[in-house]
Amino acid sequence: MSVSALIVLIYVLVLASYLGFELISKVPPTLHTPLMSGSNAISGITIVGALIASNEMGYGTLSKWLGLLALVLATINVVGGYAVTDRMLKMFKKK
Amino acid sequence: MSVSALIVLIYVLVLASYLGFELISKVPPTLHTPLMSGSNAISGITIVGALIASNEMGYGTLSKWLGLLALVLATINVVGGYAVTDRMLKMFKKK
Amino acid sequence: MNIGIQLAYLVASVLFIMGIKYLGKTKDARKGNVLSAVGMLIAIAATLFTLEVFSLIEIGAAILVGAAIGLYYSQKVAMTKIPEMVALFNGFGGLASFSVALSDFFFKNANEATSLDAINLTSILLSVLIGGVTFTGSMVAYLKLDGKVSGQPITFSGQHLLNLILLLAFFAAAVLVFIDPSQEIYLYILVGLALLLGILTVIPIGGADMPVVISLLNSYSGMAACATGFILNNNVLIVAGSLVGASGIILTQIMCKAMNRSLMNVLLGGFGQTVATGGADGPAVVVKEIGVEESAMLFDSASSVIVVPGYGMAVAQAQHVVRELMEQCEKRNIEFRFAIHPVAGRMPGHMNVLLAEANISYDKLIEMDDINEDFANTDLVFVVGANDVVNPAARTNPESPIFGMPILNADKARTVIVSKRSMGKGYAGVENELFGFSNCLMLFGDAKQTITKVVGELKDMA
Amino acid sequence: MNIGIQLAYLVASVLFIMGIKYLGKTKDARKGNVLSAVGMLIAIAATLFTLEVFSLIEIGAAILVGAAIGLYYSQKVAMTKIPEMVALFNGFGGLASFSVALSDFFFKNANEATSLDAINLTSILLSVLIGGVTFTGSMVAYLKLDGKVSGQPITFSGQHLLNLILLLAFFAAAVLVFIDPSQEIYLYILVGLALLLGILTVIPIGGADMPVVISLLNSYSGMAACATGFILNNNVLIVAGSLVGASGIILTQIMCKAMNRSLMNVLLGGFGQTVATGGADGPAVVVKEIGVEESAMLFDSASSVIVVPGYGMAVAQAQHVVRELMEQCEKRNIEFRFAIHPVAGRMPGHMNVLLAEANISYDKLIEMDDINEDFANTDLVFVVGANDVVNPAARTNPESPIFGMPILNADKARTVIVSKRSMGKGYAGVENELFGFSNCLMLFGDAKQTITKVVGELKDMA
Amino acid sequence: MIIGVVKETKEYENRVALSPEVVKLVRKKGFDVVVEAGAGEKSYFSDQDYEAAGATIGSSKAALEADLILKVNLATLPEIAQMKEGAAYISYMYAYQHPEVIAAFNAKRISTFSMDAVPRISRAQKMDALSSQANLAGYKAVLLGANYLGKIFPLLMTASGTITPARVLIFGAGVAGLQAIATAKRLGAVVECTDVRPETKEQVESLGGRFLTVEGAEGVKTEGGYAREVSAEYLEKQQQLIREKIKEADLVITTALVMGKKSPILVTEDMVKSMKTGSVIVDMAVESGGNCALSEINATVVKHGVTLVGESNLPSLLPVNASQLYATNISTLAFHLAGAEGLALDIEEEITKGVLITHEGVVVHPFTKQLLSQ
Amino acid sequence: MIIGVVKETKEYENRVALSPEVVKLVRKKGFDVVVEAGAGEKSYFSDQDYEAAGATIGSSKAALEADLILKVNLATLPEIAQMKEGAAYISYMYAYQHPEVIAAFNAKRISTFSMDAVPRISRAQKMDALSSQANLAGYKAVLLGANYLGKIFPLLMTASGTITPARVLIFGAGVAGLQAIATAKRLGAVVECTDVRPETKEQVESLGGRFLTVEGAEGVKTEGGYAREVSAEYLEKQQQLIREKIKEADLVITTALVMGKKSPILVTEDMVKSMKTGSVIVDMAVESGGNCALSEINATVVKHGVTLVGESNLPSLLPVNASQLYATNISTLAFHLAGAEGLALDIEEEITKGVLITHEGVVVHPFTKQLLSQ
Ligand SMILES: NC(=O)c1ccc[n+]([C@@H]2O[C@H](COP(=O)([O-])OP(=O)(O)OC[C@H]3O[C@@H](n4cnc5c(N)ncnc54)[C@H](OP(=O)(O)O)[C@@H]3O)[C@@H](O)[C@H]2O)c1
Ligand SMILES: NC(=O)c1ccc[n+]([C@@H]2O[C@H](COP(=O)([O-])OP(=O)(O)OC[C@H]3O[C@@H](n4cnc5c(N)ncnc54)[C@H](OP(=O)(O)O)[C@@H]3O)[C@@H](O)[C@H]2O)c1
Ligand SMILES: NC(=O)c1ccc[n+]([C@@H]2O[C@H](COP(=O)([O-])OP(=O)(O)OC[C@H]3O[C@@H](n4cnc5c(N)ncnc54)[C@H](O)[C@@H]3O)[C@@H](O)[C@H]2O)c1
Ligand SMILES: NC(=O)c1ccc[n+]([C@@H]2O[C@H](COP(=O)([O-])OP(=O)(O)OC[C@H]3O[C@@H](n4cnc5c(N)ncnc54)[C@H](O)[C@@H]3O)[C@@H](O)[C@H]2O)c1
Repeated sequence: MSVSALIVLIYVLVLASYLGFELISKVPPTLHTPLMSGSNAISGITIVGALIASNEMGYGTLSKWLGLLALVLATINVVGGYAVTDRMLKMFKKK
Repeated sequence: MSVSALIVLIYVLVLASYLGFELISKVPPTLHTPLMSGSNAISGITIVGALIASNEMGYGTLSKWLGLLALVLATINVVGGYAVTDRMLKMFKKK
Repeated sequence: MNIGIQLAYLVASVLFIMGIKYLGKTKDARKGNVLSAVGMLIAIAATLFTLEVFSLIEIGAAILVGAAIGLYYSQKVAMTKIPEMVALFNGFGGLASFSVALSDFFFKNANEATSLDAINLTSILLSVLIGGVTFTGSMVAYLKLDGKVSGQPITFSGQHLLNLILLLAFFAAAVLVFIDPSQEIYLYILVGLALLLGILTVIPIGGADMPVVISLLNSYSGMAACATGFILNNNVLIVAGSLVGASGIILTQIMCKAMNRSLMNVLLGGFGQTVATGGADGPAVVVKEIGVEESAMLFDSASSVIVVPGYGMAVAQAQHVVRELMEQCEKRNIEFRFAIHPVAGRMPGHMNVLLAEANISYDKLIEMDDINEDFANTDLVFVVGANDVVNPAARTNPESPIFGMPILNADKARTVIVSKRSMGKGYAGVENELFGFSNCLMLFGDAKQTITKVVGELKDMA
Repeated sequence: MNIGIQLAYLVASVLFIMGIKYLGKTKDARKGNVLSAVGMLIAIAATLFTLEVFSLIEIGAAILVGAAIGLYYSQKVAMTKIPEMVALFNGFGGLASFSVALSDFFFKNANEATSLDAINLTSILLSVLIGGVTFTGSMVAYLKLDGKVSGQPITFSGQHLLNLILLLAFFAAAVLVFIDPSQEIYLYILVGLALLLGILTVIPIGGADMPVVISLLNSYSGMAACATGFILNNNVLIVAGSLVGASGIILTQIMCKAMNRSLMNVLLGGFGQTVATGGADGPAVVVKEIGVEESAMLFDSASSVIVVPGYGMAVAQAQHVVRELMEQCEKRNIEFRFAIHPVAGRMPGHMNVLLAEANISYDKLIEMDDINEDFANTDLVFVVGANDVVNPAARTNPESPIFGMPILNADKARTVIVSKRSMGKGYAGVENELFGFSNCLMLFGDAKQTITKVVGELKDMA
Repeated sequence: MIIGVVKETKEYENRVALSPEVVKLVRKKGFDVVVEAGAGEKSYFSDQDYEAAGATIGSSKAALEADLILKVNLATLPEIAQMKEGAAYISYMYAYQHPEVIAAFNAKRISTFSMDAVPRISRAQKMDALSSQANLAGYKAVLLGANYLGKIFPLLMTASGTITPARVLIFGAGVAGLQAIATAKRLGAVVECTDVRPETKEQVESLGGRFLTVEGAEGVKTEGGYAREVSAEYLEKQQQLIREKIKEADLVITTALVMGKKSPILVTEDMVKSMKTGSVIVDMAVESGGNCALSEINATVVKHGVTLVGESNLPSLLPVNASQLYATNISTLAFHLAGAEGLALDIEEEITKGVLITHEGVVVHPFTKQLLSQ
Repeated sequence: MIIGVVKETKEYENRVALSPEVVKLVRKKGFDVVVEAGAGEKSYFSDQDYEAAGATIGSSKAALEADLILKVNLATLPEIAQMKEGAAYISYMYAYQHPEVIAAFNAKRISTFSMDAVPRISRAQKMDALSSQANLAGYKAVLLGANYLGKIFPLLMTASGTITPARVLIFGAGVAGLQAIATAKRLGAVVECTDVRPETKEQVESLGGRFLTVEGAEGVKTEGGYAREVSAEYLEKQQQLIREKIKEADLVITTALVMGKKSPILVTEDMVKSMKTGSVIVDMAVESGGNCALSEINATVVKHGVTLVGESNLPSLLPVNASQLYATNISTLAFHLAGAEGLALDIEEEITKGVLITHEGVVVHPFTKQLLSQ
């Protein structure tokens, strides 16, 4: 990767991090758990990496198997994470 | 410019814009004018562009002159902008 | 890479940002979760689009298996077990990043064509370190929370030193990998060190502090995803990962603050023991505390509120701020009444005097006999510095000195919040079992001060 | 490009972000301005670093000239002329972006080596359009504000249609440029159209609405800088430009809201006429309005406050919320007293009855004769629904029916805020010139409602 | 100039024209003051207090021989007989009701000024004894009423049962009525009020009272802040409304005065009969005929089970405060009319014109002249 | 079972043992009720009201021949003479002070229960007449005091000058004292209070009063919520403090009762002398000897310029509410002791044990027995 391309990625990293800080500057305690769970689901974005990794050539190679393992785990994280967050948030609805 | 590079720049644009929105979501009216003036000074960042433009080769070319004009204007914007904002903000200090 | 896919990633990134934003607001939280899920779907779909078709079977199978497991557990788990679940999922996420990093390492190492440059290697090693720590750390947290392992902190002297040494060892090995990436043995050492570090950093922490740890590990898993993004030169991973990383850190900080701890204190593993709450003496009633913000939210979402004032309201001189609370609730069309117990306070009519002073109109004050049946249909009862007059022992415990005294049926309401300073007793000097009831939440602190804060929160919510 | 410079740009970008963030908070605003100035310095220094030495002379000269002009005017200008100054500077910023874009166009057109691709061209044209509109728009705004041109809106039928046609013409010409960039004539047409559009969109707007227009144009100049960033493939321009673009839009929206307008209404050029404020009948007193937030800030920054209650406080039943205001101020160690005029209200002792009801202790109530000398040393007087009792006509105007009545010297204080619903008169039915005094600000609205909001703001500030 | 203050001789009068505090002020302005021995006794001001303030204690004669005599109530003929020719005199006078006294004043060419004639303009507020005394009377009326009532005012929810709040109905939201509302409200009662002037609605509500609006009827004419005349139709509709409300009332306070006329009857015998046994009516207008048909002046009687309180001089029951305020009022007027050197009248000036009744042997006050000539 | 209610014969007594409202309730429980004609008159309850509620109106004799006689004050010997052998009887008794009456009850084997002996435990609060009446007395004491005072309570800043708030000093923060604080505070006075029990500080402050703390002295022993004995040293220091405070007071209300003993003298003659002329003392303990050395029972006297109010029966001045609450108290006790079929005593039960004075011809109440035997 060229340094210049890396710099741009770092821009993205910095901006996104700053944005993350700003967005969660004052959450009420009731939302701590759902927020944690919801952002945990987002961190399952690594599923995209897992997809790419598991698609790499070479049947039966370690890379491939690791990729598939990652894929299963990441999917659990994503699907489970969103579902459980939603269950939690349903409880907050007005009666 | 490659499309891929453009996309990354757009990422930067989107993230920075979103951040801008978030940061100024609730300013008190007293700060409207200084904020306007202060961010106006920031928009003088085009001075960087002016520097680059005025440095382009070819003495006496239209490009060069335009660049220098831009440089003068941008400098007024930057220097004047910061200075006037600071004057204004001094007034807000506690007596 | 295809421009369409890139744009899809951009859309997904924005959806994640909006998702996180909304998740921090009570009324939009659910929408936020849906938005970020849609973003995830878009990212996955776009990625699948770029893939060669031939491997779709395994991928499909892996996704199906993962989805089934995730869905099953998320639906089956009891609501009380959610922290455990989050810990588990989080660990999986970390392990996934960790695996992707390794996969890439092996792939690139095997493929002479794609070289492992310094940036690549750094990213991979960061991903391994953070992913590994997240994985084993989360697992330990899960086991502790679930009670499979004792929630007690496990400490030994030199713990911090050992962690430091392990971290240094990791960096040393990393240098070796840099020098010669084909010596895979160093990588295995790195892997082992990372996993070990995760375990060691979490075992000294007590069960009560686990939520904070999970939040921190959650932030780590975001960072791991971010590192993976650098490995794969993938923006959506970077955006989503750093978003989660940053918001997770802030969230951890907020949670620490709520527990009166500093983040430094947390990061250095200085988590304390479980804080015991309970009565001053005698058999402690186990109570649930509630904070000012949560109280405000309960008011906000109630449709009927009954306030039970008692002597503590008089002591705190909280009558004026209770009126403000009333105004806030009435602005929301919440039915708001006062249940006046005939002997509340220390003088006949004590509550009447105070509430009249606060200009609360007489028709809002309901006598005990007239309101006692309404409690069962009430969303929220707010007991302000009252104690004996809502003590169920008067109904049930013939030994109690207040047995036989008619009481307000506050305990019959859906939720009860009790504002008092401590677990201190009332005039009759007896324990109040109401405070330990499952529908009862304690809002500790001087009534005037805490209610002022609740009102402030309600105003902000409007 | 050098990595060091890139990192410098990154640092500058972060400083801009922090600068904007702090500019939105009363107590940090000045720090914010300094931070962003430092960022700017870093960005300029880093850029200069990359330049060939030979052109340093002209560049240095240009910078010196610009800096001198900027510094001179910023220091010389009267504080009341700041909006004009901002408009002027903003126009220069737009013109700079515009010039850079043209410069790049001519340079690349002349240099066969560097080609003008579609991305480049789009960016240039956007920069020309936005920069041009910003420039001429700002100039018109400047002239209107400065009174060099009538502040009256200049309107004619078909105005919007004309603007639309011009915009379409711009796009048409842009397509032609795309087809053959070497036909510079189209570019000149574009330039002309852009400059014209700027003039036409601002002339129909009244002088009173100029601040909103400037804020919008400020946002535009940010966008122009952003477009320039795309031309030069420069991140710091993109970050700073889009930051200003976005925050400017939001700011505009906030300002519109404060004026009870929609942004749409603004963008479509539907700015209305100047809103006339003044008395209901008779010779109108020209008054300055103040908002709830600003009022809260004045309380926050005062060190002594005197409240002058009057009949309006009784009508609004605002005594309880005035007590809350007192509590907020006392929390800040602000001296807080009440000046009781002997005939305030409609019954002897009317104010005493109300303030006692609100549980305000007797020693905070000061008689007129005892407090009248203290007004001159008081930062802030808050007149709550009083009118006749603070009317200076009683001292000065022998014709007035209240002439000879002793009054509270509220007008002698540094700042006076008056809470009343309208310019309505008091019991004696006479105009109150105090409201037009330069140290007097009107907080219109029902006293209870507005003060409740002021208290809310103060709580948020804490 | 010497100011004389005598002991009030009128029955039920506890006030005195100057308080020691105000004597101090008067002395500072250069006047001399002679106070009759024991003049302040009933207001709990001792002769020593006056002496300490700079007054001379003297006989009634000494005081009456002063240049300016200050009193609360109108002087009697024997008192006037002792006054100097051409002296000045201030007190409540209600001159149109007392032609013989006015004649005596004129005979001695005494310039008289009436406290009840102070115009209700802003700069005269400090001299407005009607307001200052009405204010105290409003407070006292509630306390008297509450004391005669067999119930307490506030709502109380106790172990022995709930006591419902007392209902107080007030007629007239003038100065006295408003203070009565405030006081009754403070004590915890539910307060209702009725008045012919629609602008009083807001004022009543500003004190936490409920205003009873007489719907669909013409209002009244007012003059200088006083209610003057009320249409028959209005009175009819008002009675209708009151007939409903009075049945529930525990305490009724009537304050409706129409200056220079007999007070309107607002509470008829029928209404009294319809009231609950044990309820109380305080008729503040009893001196000018009463707002209640059955009330008796200076007596508390029970009729049809209702206690009727007819105190003619309520401020006098709060003599300390009443004298303090009255002293401020009368001294402020005195300073307006006279300097230490003697009277300094500007006959055309609004306040002077308003209060001056007799001057140089003739009645100069237009309203008084008009009434006396009828 | 028939319940009898007679007209109270004691002087200054306006109350009646049952109100019509409560008669209804009693009837619902299956009791018959005979009420002496005119019994409720002074509380504004007419015989028709009682009849409407289900009572029979009868002679005094008819009422006294009932199975259970309810009264406010202790029966007289002639009344007891008319009662049935073995009947039951409830009222305030203060039995230890009246050995001859107790003897008469015993002679007729009447079971007697005393309202003043209800134990102060939570479940007996509905029967606690001492509290319910003391509460009303506290309110009334303030109103009486305010009425005798020549000043108003609240601070008023008016055009005619500023009236400073009245200062009220209250001795004893029991039920009556607390209600007095609340009432005086409501009316706008500055209220101070002193009590020997330190826990009352918080209670006084919860009502907006200022507590005067006696520093550096032992407190008192209390028993069952009543103050029992106070150390001499404490009383000394207390007097010191009070001597300072009482000089500024406009109204003093004393409520310090020590049950079964003569009330402590809290306000000495010297203190009265030091007070301002025109100030007022309401001595609520006057019946048991008084907290003020100079107060006289059932009389209002002026001594040393201070008005001393010695009403022995304050609740009786609010007969409507007082009877309402007392009726609830006594009927609740009656229901506790008896069913429609007759008495159903559980002698070991705490409340019954507490109130039962005589039973089957002997005094069974320990405290009373002890005092009578002295
Ligand atoms: N009404 C009467 O006439 C009368 C007369 C005498 C006795 N009593 C008795 O008094 C009792 C009245 O019951 P109740 O429920 O009103 O009062 P309570 O049982 O005495 O309880 C009052 C509670 O208020 C809390 N508190 C005190 N100060 C506070 C503050 N600043 N902020 C928040 N909470 C505060 C205390 O708990 P913390 O210390 O934990 O804050 C206490 O538990 C009954 O037992 C009744 O029999 C009544
Ligand atoms: N104290 C007495 O004994 C007595 C008796 C009779 C007459 N007066 C006379 O009354 C006057 C008293 O002076 P003052 O300054 O107290 O009152 P004022 O001069 O009558 O002015 C009251 C002001 O309050 C405003 N207001 C009314 N409702 C309001 C609300 N809900 N929120 C905010 N403002 C409200 C009104 O302006 P907007 O309509 O614009 O809101 C009005 O200008 C004097 O002229 C005095 O002579 C006094
Ligand atoms: N400008 C000043 O400085 C000043 C000073 C004092 C009083 N005032 C005003 O003067 C007015 C009169 O005050 P006052 O206390 O002397 O009043 P008042 O004693 O003359 O009358 C008392 C009230 O009774 C009302 N009333 C008359 N007939 C009635 C009827 N039939 N039914 C019901 N109500 C009836 C009157 O409207 C008045 O409000 C008030 O508005 C007061 O605010 C003004
Ligand atoms: N548990 C219950 O349900 C219940 C019911 C009613 C009353 N009480 C309590 O019983 C207590 C007594 O109430 P009470 O009204 O019958 O009191 P009381 O009439 O017996 O005495 C009045 C007050 O005077 C005080 N006092 C005595 N000697 C004094 C002295 N020398 N100086 C100053 N103060 C002195 C006492 O401490 C008491 O507070 C109170 O605490 C009350 O709250 C409890």
